[in-house]
Amino acid sequence: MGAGQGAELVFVQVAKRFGAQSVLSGIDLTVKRGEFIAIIGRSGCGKSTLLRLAAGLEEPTSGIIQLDGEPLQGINTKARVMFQDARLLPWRRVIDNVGLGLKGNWREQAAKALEQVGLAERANEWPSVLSGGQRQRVALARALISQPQVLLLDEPLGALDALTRIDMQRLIERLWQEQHFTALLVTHDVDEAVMLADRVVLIENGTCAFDWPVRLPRPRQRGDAAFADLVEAILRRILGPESERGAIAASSFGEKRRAL
Amino acid sequence: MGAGQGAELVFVQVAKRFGAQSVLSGIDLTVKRGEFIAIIGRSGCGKSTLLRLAAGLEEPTSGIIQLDGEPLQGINTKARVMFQDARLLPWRRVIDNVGLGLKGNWREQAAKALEQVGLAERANEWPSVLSGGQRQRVALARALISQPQVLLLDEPLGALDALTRIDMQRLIERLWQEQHFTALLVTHDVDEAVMLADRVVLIENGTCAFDWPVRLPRPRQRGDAAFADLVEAILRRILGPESERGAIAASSFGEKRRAL
Amino acid sequence: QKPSPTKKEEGEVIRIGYQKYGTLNMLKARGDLEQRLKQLGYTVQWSLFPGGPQLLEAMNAGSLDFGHTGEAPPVFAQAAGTPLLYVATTPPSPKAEAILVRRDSSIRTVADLKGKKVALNKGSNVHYLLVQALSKAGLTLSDIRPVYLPPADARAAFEQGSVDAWVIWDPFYAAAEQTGKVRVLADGQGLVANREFFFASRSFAQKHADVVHVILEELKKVGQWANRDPKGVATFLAPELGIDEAALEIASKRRTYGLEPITNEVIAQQQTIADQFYQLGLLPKKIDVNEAVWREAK
Amino acid sequence: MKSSRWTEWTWGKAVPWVLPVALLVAWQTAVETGWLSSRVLPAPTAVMAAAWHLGSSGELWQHLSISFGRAVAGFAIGGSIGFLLGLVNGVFRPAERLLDTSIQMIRNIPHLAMIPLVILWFGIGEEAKVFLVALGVLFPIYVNTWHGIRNVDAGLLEMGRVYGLGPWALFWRIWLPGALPAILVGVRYALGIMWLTLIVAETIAADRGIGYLAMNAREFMQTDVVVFSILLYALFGKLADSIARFLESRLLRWNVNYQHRP
Amino acid sequence: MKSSRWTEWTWGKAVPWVLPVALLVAWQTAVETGWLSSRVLPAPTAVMAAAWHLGSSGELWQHLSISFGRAVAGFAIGGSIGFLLGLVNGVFRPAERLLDTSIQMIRNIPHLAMIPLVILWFGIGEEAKVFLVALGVLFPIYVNTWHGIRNVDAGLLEMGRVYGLGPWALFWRIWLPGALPAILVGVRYALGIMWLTLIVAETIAADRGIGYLAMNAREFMQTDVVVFSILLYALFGKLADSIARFLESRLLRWNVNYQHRP
Ligand SMILES: Nc1ncnc2c1ncn2[C@@H]1O[C@H](COP(=O)(O)OP(=O)(O)OP(=O)(O)O)[C@@H](O)[C@H]1O
Ligand SMILES: Nc1ncnc2c1ncn2[C@@H]1O[C@H](COP(=O)(O)OP(=O)(O)OP(=O)(O)O)[C@@H](O)[C@H]1O
Ligand SMILES: [Mg+2]
Ligand SMILES: [Mg+2]
Repeated sequence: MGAGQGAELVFVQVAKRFGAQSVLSGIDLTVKRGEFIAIIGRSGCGKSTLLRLAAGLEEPTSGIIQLDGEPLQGINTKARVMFQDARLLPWRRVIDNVGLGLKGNWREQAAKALEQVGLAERANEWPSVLSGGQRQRVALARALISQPQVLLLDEPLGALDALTRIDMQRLIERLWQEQHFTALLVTHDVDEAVMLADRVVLIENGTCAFDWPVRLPRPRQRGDAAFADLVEAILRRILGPESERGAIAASSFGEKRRAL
Repeated sequence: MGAGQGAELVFVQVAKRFGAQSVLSGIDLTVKRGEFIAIIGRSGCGKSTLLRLAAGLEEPTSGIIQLDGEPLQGINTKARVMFQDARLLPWRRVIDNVGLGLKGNWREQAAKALEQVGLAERANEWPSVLSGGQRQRVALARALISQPQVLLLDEPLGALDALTRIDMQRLIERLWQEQHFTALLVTHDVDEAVMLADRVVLIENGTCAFDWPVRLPRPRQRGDAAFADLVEAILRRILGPESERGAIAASSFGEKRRAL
Repeated sequence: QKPSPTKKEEGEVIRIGYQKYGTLNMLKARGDLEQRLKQLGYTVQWSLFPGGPQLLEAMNAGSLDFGHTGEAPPVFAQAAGTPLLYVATTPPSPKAEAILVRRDSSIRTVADLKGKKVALNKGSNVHYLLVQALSKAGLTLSDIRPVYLPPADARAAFEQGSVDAWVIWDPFYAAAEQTGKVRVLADGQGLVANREFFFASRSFAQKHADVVHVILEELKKVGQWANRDPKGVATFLAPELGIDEAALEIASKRRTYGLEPITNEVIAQQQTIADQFYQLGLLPKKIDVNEAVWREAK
Repeated sequence: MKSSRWTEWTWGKAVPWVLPVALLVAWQTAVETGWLSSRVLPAPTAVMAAAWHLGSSGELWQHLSISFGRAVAGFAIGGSIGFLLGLVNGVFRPAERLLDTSIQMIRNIPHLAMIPLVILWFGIGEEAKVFLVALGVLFPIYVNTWHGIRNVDAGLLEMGRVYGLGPWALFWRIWLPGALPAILVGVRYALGIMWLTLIVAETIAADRGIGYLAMNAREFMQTDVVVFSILLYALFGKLADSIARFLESRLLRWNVNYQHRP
Repeated sequence: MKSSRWTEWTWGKAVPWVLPVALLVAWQTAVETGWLSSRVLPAPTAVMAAAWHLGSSGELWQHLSISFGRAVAGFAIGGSIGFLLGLVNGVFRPAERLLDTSIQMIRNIPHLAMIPLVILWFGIGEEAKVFLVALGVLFPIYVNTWHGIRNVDAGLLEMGRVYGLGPWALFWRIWLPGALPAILVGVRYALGIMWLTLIVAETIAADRGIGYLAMNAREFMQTDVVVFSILLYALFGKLADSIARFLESRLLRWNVNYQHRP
């Protein structure tokens, strides 16, 4: 598993049905080596399903997923997933959960990863006593430590407060810059998407409905006008400008920013 | 269980320790009948623990919790909790999960609640096939339908996209206005806290460190200057104005808003 | 003999335990006893037992009034305090049990058994037979290697070659002979009596002596029939036991049916068995057979 | 599509029988070639003949029906007691403290050794036999119910209590369905034990029943009937298994682990 | 504080014995008052005397040690096979298809009926006895392992596979610990069965062993020894239970459902 080497991931007309229900219908998406893509979309639109397809945990009903040019078959061994639920092994201590699947002097690395997510002193506890946000951070530490070529993050910071969230975003960005892995991030926080991603992809009606490149230099500043404009544009699109909701959204997020 | 009648909840010097670890140390908090309180604080600061104490699921190590003037003993029968994890019964269909514990023609009510959270057509599926956000909405429907006197919501909208989240906030506010229950809402979204609550309480170092009354008229508008000012004040306080993070926060959330 | 209904409680049940191979089985099949006891106001409840020890176990628990076994089980039952009374016996049938070896075996005499594995049912009639046969050949049990197995298991072990010899009684003895693959080393002649005994529980014999007499009378009749018609016995038993009719005929011919009282000679024979078992350490204490013999109050 | 479904169906139905049938064929061959003495182990054909004989004379059905009655009665009694004990001990720690040791001790007493006592208590009638079956069935149901109850997700129970479910509703909606997979394992095991115990129970003064059939044949060395009764037991095992599987597929439809079952 | 801890400790240790001791007292009283004939059920004191006699002559220890050897050997063999089968059938559906029916069929054959066949296969030596114990132990371990494996959280398995765990690591880190609570239930059950089967196994040409002791005493109606052997079995049951509890408390520390155990 070469650190510092992302893999390329290409979705070609990928569709996924569960029984009679069509979730994804014709996803075309190319994720370049080392690219950071954020995926947004409404609850139940198929974001997690897309990540599971990329991880090889589901097979597409039709279409092909290519990993570095080869069709993906079975588990994607180059990828690590941070699932929407933490999925910690209840029978292993926090630190052992973080070091899962690592070799060598993993204990040191795991301790360092735990420190980075602010849980150094909880290393020897059972996962069952952790709070929701703490569990999520353990899962994050586990995903980040594994130095994958493809990192699939499914709402990794959903249960964190604003402060911790900013810290974690920084951590993810730093590691990504160091290791150049390919990243797919599912998030509901448009700010977060724009903060981290090279491209923000909106999933709607089972396809990639929209695709915003983020051409802002890093480190990005939330105070930046271009940043705020992009966030506003995306919010306008997803909240729908015509609706009453759209109006609220625009006033609440967009216009203030433009007014800056 | 009288609908339209909230209960009063008073925490008097409530402390909670888990073994050697002190989580809450001297919480003093009075929640008036029908009051809507939002609780914010860092991950692991004890928000869920506070809710569990209010629900009677944990006993305080010291101090007293009074419910309508009586000390709370055992389960708080006047309260319903929406847990941080959805806790759906895997062996019951979605609609049966929503109707859990209801009597009379609950099926109709449950169907209506499901429609309100946008999951009408998933009524007869097993919870295991739902997406993360869908599960959360089912749990929300279950909590809202039960017409409690005290409603305890533990990050109820954490896994929802911006659009759905706004819808759900409206739903909660409407039901609260109709039924006048007492509400404690744990959230990481300061916007959400200010949108819904009569008071925003910050938990820090095991105590109620700060308490912002929200005196804005309802329905509240995110575009409102007073709204934005309050959000900014809260964010400044939790992100810490001195730190670099504070600066980011201020620029990203606060100043733009003030500039409006 | 006229019934005197006033004496009896209406519909009282006489509980008789029987085994498949024995006189009571035939008595049950003929149905005469029920007829007679019905006139006396009794009904009969038959219970089938796989062996003597189990039958006496039930009698010990007070679940049986009347039953029959071979000569060894009552010795142990008496030592355990079972309230049984010997009420009658059959004539001896020493030829109905034997020590068998495989046809091609190098063992020719009982003395050759020295150091060999011999399968037998512990504490049964054949245990006594083996002791007697060995002592006649100048050996004791410690000179051979006894392997204690119930008949079915013993046969499997015998045929498989796990044991060298097998001490067994009829009808298994006859069935084994029928296969043509065994040789008889010695049978019970001159060594043992091998009788069948009939018992009543102490309380039953005291309360219902008349019924005991009726049963004995009927048993006598059956015994007479069996002696006259061994082929008939074989025909009757073959489907019951699932054993070849020819083998059963052999078995039937070499035993004597009938009914004899418990004489002092019989008591002495039983006492010898008890003393032998006591010496072998099988019996935990000395017993006096005489105490367990039915003597009607005059 | 249709033909592949059919293949799949036959596959599902046929595969489990591959091994038993192969065994049967090997056995018949071994006997026919004389490698195995037919007196020691009769050929399958001979066993079939014995079965035919027992069946056509009506004897077999008598044995079966009487054993069936005992089995069902014992299962009903022992199963309910075991279930209740498992429930009570799973839910209430003090009850477990008080009872579990005793139950584990009784469980360990072989029926064979217990028969003298059973006869003392129940005589030699049907009660004794049903008692033994009940005793045999009790423990697997008990142990598995206890285990199932003990492992019900505590989070769901909390939720149930908070949502105002009374003890009764809590039991029906959460404890029971949560423990059901484990309980069904107990049932599966107990359905086997039910028949097994009969062979001991029916040595107590029985003259009918399939345990009697087996032991009597053993006693009188009717090898064909012995083997037939062994096959009968095996078939009952299969039957019990099918019942358990049916129950699982009906009651555990929600559980992904039990889906895609034949 | 200290005294309350001590009270708690005694409570934890003593309560399980309340019922057995009460029974013992009732029994002694019943015999002494003549309500129960001592012929039918000897008084505890008489049983003690028999125990003393067996123990002081050294006979008892011979029986115990020889049975213990058989039990351990049988448990080791049957336990491992059962575990492996449960594992394989739990993990691979095709294996389950092929094997499960056959196993369920064999499971249902009573040992008692099987003895003649066992003698044919293994003779009358130790192999036959160990085989029977192994066979008895195999099934509870099999069924529970299978159940445990089948119910391992699929989400955790997915996670493990995504994190690059090989089959071996997947087994040690996820399958096994996930199935462990159920497997331990199987062990608990099997530890009992282990002793139970010996009573049947030791009817095969045994002249030592506690199964032999029990059956021999029953045959010769030595009620005191019969009752003593029943008590012995009960104590073994308690022992097996304690072992199982010890294993649970060591291996399942992470599981809230097994915490706060005495
Ligand atoms: N049962 C328990 N045993 C030991 N420690 C516990 C237990 N429950 C919670 N804690 C600890 O108490 C602290 C507060 O937990 P709590 O769940 O209340 O946090 P929280 O504020 O809800 O955090 P989050 O926002 O991450 O959900 C955490 O450090 C947690 O590890
Ligand atoms: N195994 C399954 N069987 C049937 N339907 C499924 C299955 N998994 C997911 N679905 C359905 O597919 C749709 C997409 O699910 P997915 O989990 O991808 O949503 P999502 O975009 O991640 O939503 P959220 O933001 O709420 O997590 C949902 O409607 C869900 O109910
Ligand atoms: Mg999702
Ligand atoms: Mg929390």
